[in-house]
Amino acid sequence: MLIGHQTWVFDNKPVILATGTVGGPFEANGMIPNDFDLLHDNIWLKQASFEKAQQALMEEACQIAIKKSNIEKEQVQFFIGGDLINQITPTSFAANTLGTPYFGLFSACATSMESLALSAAIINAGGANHILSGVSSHNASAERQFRYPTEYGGQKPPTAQWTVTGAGCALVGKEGEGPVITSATIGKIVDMGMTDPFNMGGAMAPAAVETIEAHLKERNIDHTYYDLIITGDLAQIGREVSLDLLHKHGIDIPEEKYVDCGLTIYREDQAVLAGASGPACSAVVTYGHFLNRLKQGEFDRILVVATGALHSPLSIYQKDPIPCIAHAVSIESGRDRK
Amino acid sequence: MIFFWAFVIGGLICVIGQIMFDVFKLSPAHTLTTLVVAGAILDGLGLYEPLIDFAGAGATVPITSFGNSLVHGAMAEAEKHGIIGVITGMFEVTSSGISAAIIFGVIGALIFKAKG
Amino acid sequence: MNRKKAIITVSLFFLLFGCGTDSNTDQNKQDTPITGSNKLIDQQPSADAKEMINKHEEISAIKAVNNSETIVVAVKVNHSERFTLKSLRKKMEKELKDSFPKLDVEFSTDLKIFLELEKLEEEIQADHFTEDKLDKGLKEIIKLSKEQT
Amino acid sequence: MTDKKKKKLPPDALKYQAFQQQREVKRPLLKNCLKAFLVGGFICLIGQLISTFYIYYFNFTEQTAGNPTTATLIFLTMLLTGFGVYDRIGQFAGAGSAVPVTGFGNAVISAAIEHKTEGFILGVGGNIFKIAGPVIVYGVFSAFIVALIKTIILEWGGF
Repeated sequence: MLIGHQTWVFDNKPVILATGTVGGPFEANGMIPNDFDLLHDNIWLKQASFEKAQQALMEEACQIAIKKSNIEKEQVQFFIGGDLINQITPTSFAANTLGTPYFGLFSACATSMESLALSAAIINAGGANHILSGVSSHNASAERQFRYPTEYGGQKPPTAQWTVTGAGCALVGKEGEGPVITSATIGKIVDMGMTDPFNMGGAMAPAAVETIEAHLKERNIDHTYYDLIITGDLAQIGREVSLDLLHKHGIDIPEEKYVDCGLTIYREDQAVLAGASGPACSAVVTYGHFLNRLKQGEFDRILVVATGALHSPLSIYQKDPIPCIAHAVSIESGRDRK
Repeated sequence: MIFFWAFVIGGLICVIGQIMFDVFKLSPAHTLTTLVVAGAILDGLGLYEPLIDFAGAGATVPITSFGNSLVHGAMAEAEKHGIIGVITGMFEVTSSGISAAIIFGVIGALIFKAKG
Repeated sequence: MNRKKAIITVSLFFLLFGCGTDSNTDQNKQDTPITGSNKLIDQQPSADAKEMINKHEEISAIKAVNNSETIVVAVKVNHSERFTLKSLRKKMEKELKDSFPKLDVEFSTDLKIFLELEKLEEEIQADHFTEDKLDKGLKEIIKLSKEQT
Repeated sequence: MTDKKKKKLPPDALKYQAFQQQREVKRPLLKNCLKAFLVGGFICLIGQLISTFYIYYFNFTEQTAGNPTTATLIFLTMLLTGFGVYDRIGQFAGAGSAVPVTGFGNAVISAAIEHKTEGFILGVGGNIFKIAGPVIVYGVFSAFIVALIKTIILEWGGF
């Protein structure tokens, strides 16, 4: 299974049986509303707090994924997930509702692919038959945790990003119909001494580059192997920086083959500054938008590289640089499996 | 005329704040704190009062006037009781801004819900 | 975005110019004639005070009312001189105190005091005005001027 | 690959930062300053209008009209904050809406509304000065120092 230092190749080809994607009103106004399974028209979701609303999003995404597959909830062995909030409580509470054994993860916005990679690894090794892997984020709960109260009129610079309100969940199974997970590369922490929490794309870009380079090298393939390389939430600045960096390192990915979830989810006239971010960003765009297009046959092989900025408000106040990480998972359509 | 100068002087103080935001990359809390301290020092030098006389609300509405009014309260007591007055005066100082913000803050929390 | 900007600019100009014009109207410093003729109360000290203050170029309007013990004077200062308002106030207060040693002198540059004195001046013109009313009115104005934040 | 040592070497990090800086979207300083000037000036103008209103129609002098003006402005801020408008003004105006006393009010009120979910004592009460606290702390402290120095100079400086 392990090749090189940090890459897994899944010989037993775990399958994404079904996905569930849930979004809020801002996402409903975005570019890909049709790729969501459920959209809410209020960010409170009739809950008492934003954190509870986020928990509800996660629960709904899991329920939808199970409902769309032809397996029962009881057949799911594990739930692997995480989010941004202190001690990942929304995910843990959602896991309580689900009632399945649970792994809680934290890799900020990279949690989406971290959980998918782990799910695939466990299934590949025969550790489970079905695993739910999902992440959530909520714009208002992230705002108040990392920045200011939501109603505070602080001006954000053009490098800032907008946290997605939503949850994305993938039900990974040992066998069945659906796109298959072929490999995963687990990233290392990359710290370039960047300290501006309002420019996460710029901080995360080298992490994405490093993981992509390692993935291609260890699998011994060219970037042309993939039809699309999808980054998590680098947004405008991070995408440009990482693409230039890749070109500088001799990996000539053409511009149109290098897309970013943070630039896919919203329309340009939505005031999101540099683009979107949050664990749910890469999750809903990948599980919704890109898997739909993959199933429709638009492309066959994609590499999803979710990036995460692993800082906390405390570490920022203590003047620590932002440590960043990126995890890559390759997903291929079942078609070229034969 | 007072309306014109209130606009101009008030606007210029805000521009100073904006420069602190954008050029020195200070957070709002850092910026406002610096401005308050600057207001206190300016009043200590006797420069803030003429500005209020000249620009009215242009000088009293920006947060700099906070420092000014706090120094004023302390100095009023100091004039009566000397050096001890500074200490006792500090505790007597009230700022309408702070109390109004607290009162409307709690009322706001009672009636409003965050819109996100 | 551009339309928003335009609306803001236009409305600002309206506000600024709409408010800016009224300051030119009080060029005549003494819109109420200097009165020393009221039968009941002698307003000669006020008239003298007005005459005196009138010489200062910084002043754009003057109001003054007195009774037998007190004289209250309020002025409007040209806006460009307001930076040195404090020293101006001291200078004129001293001048007035020197000229009316027998009276308590209250001098103010405050708009509110000016407006109140204006009201009182008009009331004095009326026939049925009494000394009691004058004392009471002056007392209130002085109290107002002593209030501090 | 040199990647392994990359993060431990400041020159590489510095090189990357310079590389990143070229691609970073710059803050539009001139535009931001203009917006801050217009909105900040406008808020002060409203303050002057309110203050003049109190002088003309109530028993307030130029001196005493300051307090009710501040209170009125903060009341208006409460409405704008509660209806979710002030944060949008803030994004547009930057310091223009942060520096006036309305910005201070917004910092307090937004924190109060936000932390309502944690209860009124520890949530609202404990977090109400989350952003505005430093302003009060250093406003009071610096005023104390300034008044102290000034008094010492006045008393012993022979003025």
